[in-house]
Amino acid sequence: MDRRSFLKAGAATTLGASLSAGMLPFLKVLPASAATADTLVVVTGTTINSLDLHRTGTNRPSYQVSVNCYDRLLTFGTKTMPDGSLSYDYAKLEGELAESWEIAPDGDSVTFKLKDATFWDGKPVTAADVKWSLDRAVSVGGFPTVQMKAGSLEKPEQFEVVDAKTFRIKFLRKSKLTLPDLAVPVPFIINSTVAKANATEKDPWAMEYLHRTPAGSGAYKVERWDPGQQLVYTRNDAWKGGPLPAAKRIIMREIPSQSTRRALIERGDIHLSHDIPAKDAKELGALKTVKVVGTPIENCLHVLCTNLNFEPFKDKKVRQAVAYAVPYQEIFQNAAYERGAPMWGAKSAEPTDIAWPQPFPYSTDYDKAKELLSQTAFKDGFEVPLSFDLGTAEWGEPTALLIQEGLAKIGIKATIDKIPGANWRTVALVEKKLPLHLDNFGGWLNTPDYYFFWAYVKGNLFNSSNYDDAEMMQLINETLHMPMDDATYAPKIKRMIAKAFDDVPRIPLYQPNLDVAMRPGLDGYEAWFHRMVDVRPLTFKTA
Amino acid sequence: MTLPPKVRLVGRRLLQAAPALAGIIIITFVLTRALPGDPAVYFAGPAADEASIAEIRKQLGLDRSLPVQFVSYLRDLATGNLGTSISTGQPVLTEIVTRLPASLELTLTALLLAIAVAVPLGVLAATRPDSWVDHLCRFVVTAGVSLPTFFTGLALVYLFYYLLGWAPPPMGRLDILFLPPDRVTGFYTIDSLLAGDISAFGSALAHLALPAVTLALFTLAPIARMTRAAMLQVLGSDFIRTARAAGLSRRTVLFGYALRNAMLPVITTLGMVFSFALGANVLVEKVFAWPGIGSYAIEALVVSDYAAVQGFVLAMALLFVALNLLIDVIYTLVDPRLQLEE
Amino acid sequence: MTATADHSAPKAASQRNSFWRHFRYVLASNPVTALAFALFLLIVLAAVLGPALVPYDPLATNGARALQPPSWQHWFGTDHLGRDVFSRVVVATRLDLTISVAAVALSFVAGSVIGSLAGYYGGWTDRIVGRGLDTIMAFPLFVLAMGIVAAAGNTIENVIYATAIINLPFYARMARAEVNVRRNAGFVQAAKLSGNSDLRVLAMHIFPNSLPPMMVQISLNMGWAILNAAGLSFIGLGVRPPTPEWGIMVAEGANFIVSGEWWLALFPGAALMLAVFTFNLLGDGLRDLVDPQRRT
Amino acid sequence: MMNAIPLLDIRDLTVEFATRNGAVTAIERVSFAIGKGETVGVVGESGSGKSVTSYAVMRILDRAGRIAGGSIVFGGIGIDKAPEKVMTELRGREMSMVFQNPRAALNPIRAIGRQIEDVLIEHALAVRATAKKAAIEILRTVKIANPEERYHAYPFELSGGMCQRVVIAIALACRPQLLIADEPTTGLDVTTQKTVMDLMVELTRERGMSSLLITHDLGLAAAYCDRIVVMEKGKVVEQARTDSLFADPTHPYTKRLLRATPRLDSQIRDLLPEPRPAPAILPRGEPLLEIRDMVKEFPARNGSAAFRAVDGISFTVHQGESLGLVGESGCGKSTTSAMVMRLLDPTSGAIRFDGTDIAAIPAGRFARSPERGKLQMVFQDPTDSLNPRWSAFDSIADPMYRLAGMRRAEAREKIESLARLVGLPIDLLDRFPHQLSGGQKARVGIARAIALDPKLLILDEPTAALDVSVQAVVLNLLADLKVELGMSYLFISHDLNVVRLICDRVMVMRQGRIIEEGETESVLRAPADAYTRTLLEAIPHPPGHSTVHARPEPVA
Repeated sequence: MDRRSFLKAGAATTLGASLSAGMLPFLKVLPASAATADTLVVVTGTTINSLDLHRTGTNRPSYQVSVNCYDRLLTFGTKTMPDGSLSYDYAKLEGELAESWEIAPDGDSVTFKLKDATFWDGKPVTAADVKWSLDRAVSVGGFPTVQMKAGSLEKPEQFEVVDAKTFRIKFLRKSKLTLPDLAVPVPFIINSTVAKANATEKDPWAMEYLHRTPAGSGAYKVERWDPGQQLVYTRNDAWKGGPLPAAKRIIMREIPSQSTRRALIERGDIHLSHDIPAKDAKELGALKTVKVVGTPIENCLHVLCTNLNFEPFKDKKVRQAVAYAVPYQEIFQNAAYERGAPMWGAKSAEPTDIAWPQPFPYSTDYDKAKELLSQTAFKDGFEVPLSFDLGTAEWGEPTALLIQEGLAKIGIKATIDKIPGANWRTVALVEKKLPLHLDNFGGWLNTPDYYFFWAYVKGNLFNSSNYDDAEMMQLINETLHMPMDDATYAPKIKRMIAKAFDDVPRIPLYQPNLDVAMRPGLDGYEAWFHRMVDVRPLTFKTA
Repeated sequence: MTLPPKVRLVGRRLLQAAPALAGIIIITFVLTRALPGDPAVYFAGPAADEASIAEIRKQLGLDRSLPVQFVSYLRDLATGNLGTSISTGQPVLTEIVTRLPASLELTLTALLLAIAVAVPLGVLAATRPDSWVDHLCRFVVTAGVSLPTFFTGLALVYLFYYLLGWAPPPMGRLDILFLPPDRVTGFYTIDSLLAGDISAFGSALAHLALPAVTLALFTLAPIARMTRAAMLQVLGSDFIRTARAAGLSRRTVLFGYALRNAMLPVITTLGMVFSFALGANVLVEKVFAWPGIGSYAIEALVVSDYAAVQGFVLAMALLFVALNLLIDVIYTLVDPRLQLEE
Repeated sequence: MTATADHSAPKAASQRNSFWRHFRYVLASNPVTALAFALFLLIVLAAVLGPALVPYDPLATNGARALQPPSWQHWFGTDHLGRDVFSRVVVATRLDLTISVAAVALSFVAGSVIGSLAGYYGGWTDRIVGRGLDTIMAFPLFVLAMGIVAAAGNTIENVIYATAIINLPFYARMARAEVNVRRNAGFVQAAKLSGNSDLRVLAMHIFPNSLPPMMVQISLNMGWAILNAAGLSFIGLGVRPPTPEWGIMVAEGANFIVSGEWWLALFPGAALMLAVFTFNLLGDGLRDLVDPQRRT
Repeated sequence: MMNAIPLLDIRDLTVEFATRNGAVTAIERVSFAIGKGETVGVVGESGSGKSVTSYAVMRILDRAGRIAGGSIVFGGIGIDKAPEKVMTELRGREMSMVFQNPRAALNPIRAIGRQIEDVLIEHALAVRATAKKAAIEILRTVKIANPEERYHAYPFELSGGMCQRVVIAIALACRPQLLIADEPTTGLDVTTQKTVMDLMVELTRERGMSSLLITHDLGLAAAYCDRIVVMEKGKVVEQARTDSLFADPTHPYTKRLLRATPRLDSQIRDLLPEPRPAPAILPRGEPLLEIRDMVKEFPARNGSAAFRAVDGISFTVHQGESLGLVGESGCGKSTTSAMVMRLLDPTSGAIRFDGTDIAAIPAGRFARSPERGKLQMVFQDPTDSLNPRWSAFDSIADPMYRLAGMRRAEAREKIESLARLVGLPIDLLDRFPHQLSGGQKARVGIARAIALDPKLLILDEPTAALDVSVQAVVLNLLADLKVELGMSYLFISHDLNVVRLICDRVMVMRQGRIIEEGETESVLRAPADAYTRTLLEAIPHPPGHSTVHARPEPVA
């Protein structure tokens, strides 16, 4: 065996087998780490900027800390998808810190019995901790408070400590969203003793302390955090929230370069690469050495948004014309690499069921588009900037280019405008001043009304179309808290969807996948609505 | 040869740097305020409403007029408070202190590498002007500087990591399973040696290799060019003729006399090259996931992270001032004439 | 002091003639420079005629032919939208050249004026200009360019301005140095005696004589300007898609390297390198051309 | 008369340089020899190949140069083809060299003592431990005061003369048999020149060394050499013992050279190969330029004290007069000329020119003043004073366009007549400076200066950069022009011999002050000031008087 093949063989076999000539000493540690699957390495392309979800400025990738290091009262169950992969189950609520829960007979409150769980410092988890944590979530303002509000959890007065292990939430209104909203990453339970000890007058919620130092009861503790580089989790052996995780240590590594991430998983140097581009998912899926799990993201759509504040799009016919001029198939092929679900070409203009998302009754038909356009004041076409978020350029750019080409065929001249991620929120969502843009909103709580609430109600953040319709508004208000088994629910939802079909302020392109690549020996991966890696169930079996 | 003139010289350089520093502070402030995107919106997070954004804007002091913001910025600066970075949630000062050594280790290694290759190349070319050796040297170094660093980096990663498997994965400064050595200098190669951890040293070195080569390729050309030009000029000067006429050996003439004199302009160039290298660093760090200050700056800029961008630029400016000072000092040590100038 | 210099008897040819002879000599004696001039012609040709010559519309997508490796139909293959990479690479020449020419021209003009004035008048003018340039130079230049484009807005014009600003100190310093050494030259004093005002002396006598070394700088900077624009595109600033531009093509192609579609990044990268390479070599060649010591 | 075996024997030495136009012969079949203890001078104008000869002997020609033929035998060893290793041992050890421009000839960043040590150690005459002592000893031999301290000095800390002593020290450190001195005094002030030459001669004599002195200055060669070899255009045209050469030059070139070299008693016309009547003498008219108490002080900067370059001088130039201003470098003569020229503002004092106080007009605005055209200047270095990108025509025309408001067509005629006046062929007008010879460039400079019929011309060492034969012609031209155009001259020079040829009156300047002033003849004949006397004595003169060409042929 010559040196080269020796190195190659070494590289092929095991974890972290990154052997260069200069790295030979590394061989010494290799066998130990290879024999057990104690340590798992996960890479992402994004940066964690805080260990406290409640803090202002905490970004999305940081939510994983809430998932992995903290417990909530409730969590969602697991279901097996048709392809055999695992996903969370919106329909099945389970206790995480709650042993059991019970809705009061009058339906005005819910009472939780807490498990005999302890925080990392050994102190038992009490109802007081729960109250302090939920109080915090509804009081700190910003995103956590808004998200709590979506579940009708708005005031500290709603939360009541019954005894050390019993906790009650009083409902403001009856809403089907309240209990699921307790299972999202926001209402996580904090060790209030530790937090209070580190709170100050200016900082009553211990934001500065928890920002860097989590204090929870979750399955993993943070061993070290090198911002911008890595987050290292170590297992909490006393975890009560669920079955004890297999891996003792998990390293979350941040690798900005997408091709590096691909190379790493392809060469087997890491265990899991999270949220990989569609193209990689398609290609890696064909390899034997990599397992790719793709799950359509529930309640999420990649859409082309027209902005009704701008002249050409005030006219519904123009919007419909645009919807007919989108080359859906090409986009699905060249931007989504056929990962996800098509959202075009429905046969009927009326929805047949209340499934959401579901295909819209449009397909690529330039003649029809031209005809529609010719019925408007803009029959000679017009010019419009087509914007997308640079942060989503992966699919956004090819999509925008293809749309640009399609629109050109009916005389609409679109100029492409890439907007840096920092800017995007401001101009697209807050100021809502982009005439035509791509959007990828997905609702955490998996009901159509929830999606419509955010995306079709005037003034709400994700309604970047400035869509404003009285009937739609009323339908959303009526259905938002209504139980799904209510008899009037389905017809109202159908009406909502039909209106969305007809008015098309948002033109769906496809439902995206959340694609994850992993070593074939890795099991237990579960897809979540929050699109974070839940590292707790991951196990890796060495050959 | 007394110390005071040199001390004065150093003092004067410091004074000269002061207006530039003031300029930097102002430009940085203006530039960062002009960045698009509203940090308040960013801070407010997804799903925040108008009221909470306004509240956060007030909290950040962004509702006040620019001059007022500038004054409070200056006050913060004076107390060493550079603010908190949005993107990593850390105090900017901490970020810079932890990341700067990474960038410096990479840049300095690359520079040393470049010097080690470029100076001999330059000397070689200068001793045989217009020969094929000269043309070859020129061709090679020009090719090096013509390659966009991001492209070179990607190509090297593809070749040495992905295809050949010789290099470690391009993910930072150490292999995943190693813990960083105790911080003394912040340079992993040095710290690991100080800690006596040979395997960590090997890993640090291996991780350093590709990015350093990428950067070195880019900085080869200016150094080699300057060496060649300076050598040519010195070799043509009178005192070299004197040295030859006095029967000094070729070795002594070339290295003892010519090279030492030729190093003076090269040293000056090094300051410039260092600046270039730090700029190129930004892209190299991005490619190699190197946890340095350059990649930090890109991220900060993209998310309009005022405090981080400001802190980064200020740190850079201070670094350059310090570096130029260092170069001046070296220059003064090497060139006795400097004391009398001006 | 070589004996050849002593022998340079005046020749009766006009300067123009002697220039071309010298030019031919430089090309003949240095094959690398000859290559550079040839490449330069090629690049200019591509920039001028490229869009008319390419086999495909560089913007036309073709989903059915996406990511095809190089073949006879598509010399450089096709990209993820089925666009012809060869056509895009050739057409991009014009934009890249425009950006760098405009940026370099701007910084040359502004830098020369500022630097010449500082070099000629010295004193406070010089000090203020010097400190101003120091300020610019104290930034890592690429980062400054990033900042300017990010702050001023993501347009090609701003890329040009940013590149011009970061190049400015080089010209200003060079012009300053070149003017400064000639400030007290005999012919400058003679020009003053001939009744030329200071500004006129500067513009007509000193500055033209400072041009040759600055021409070299221009050429070297052209390469750098291209790299700079490409670097900005690489991190997503500047050029808008679908406009073909080398940097952005490399950036896009970079993600395809590992998946085996190497042609996406390689060809624009090679074109980029070739252009920068050409300008750098050209700079060296120009240096040979204008260096009076080599002109005997 | 020559020793049986010469120390250095050069036979038919031919050196070629590779250029783009093929090989150019720099020297051709040069033969001469140097006996033991003999001092031989090689004299010639620029381009004569004298330096190339010496480099060939040392084998330190540029890469482009090569010995194409002939032989060089040194101490019985043929060195024209000796390997570099042998040469390295010979150089410094057996034969060494002293160069012009001593400051540049020393490594600027190495202490001078160390530079001497390097040579000693290289030639195994000392080891590290003993080298310092030996170096200091050598510094003492070349009469450097405080050698222990100077050992640590850098070249920039020493004066030009001191540097040349160090160069000599390096050359003589290993007690070689042959010393080649290549224009060793060019660039040094006359007084320094003399001490350096005296030192060199003393040391070589003392040690019984042979030496080869390469110079353009016949006077210098005459003063120090036993024999003189005259070279022209790469060939030896004549060689003879010094006294016989001056007494009886045989080659026409030698004769011309001898004539053109100013002597103590030569008149301006004597310098020309053909006799011409002496120029007319203009009557001294009204005062044209009056300088009163002119001071120029350069302000203190960064620690160095304020410096008075010109310290309250007063003088007058009358119409039709030539006034000489003589002094060594740094005496303030250039600053004076710049102020008179109104290129520089004086700190205080008055400058009255043609009845107006021109000191009142700031230098910056004087360019547009009507007085500008009346006050012109011919510069020291004809190459430096011509814009390299402008043709001769444009250079001469510039003042006409700017000050007289002429158009190109009008100027043409005037320029052609100017060209005729200064003896510049009309067809050269379209050439650029690098296509002109030194003399031609000087003529362009003069034509430009007189283009507007100035009243006062400042001549700032107008011939310092020219060969003697060209200098002779230019000096005569200037003398003629003065009469023809009725100009006054302020002639600035370090060379009293030249000043004497042109000027009616002379001033001697030292450290910013005028220390002596008077009629030229009387000042030169009976200097009142000691410094003037030193200056005069330091100038080497060729033997004999000006009438060489008229003397009957003496017997050899």
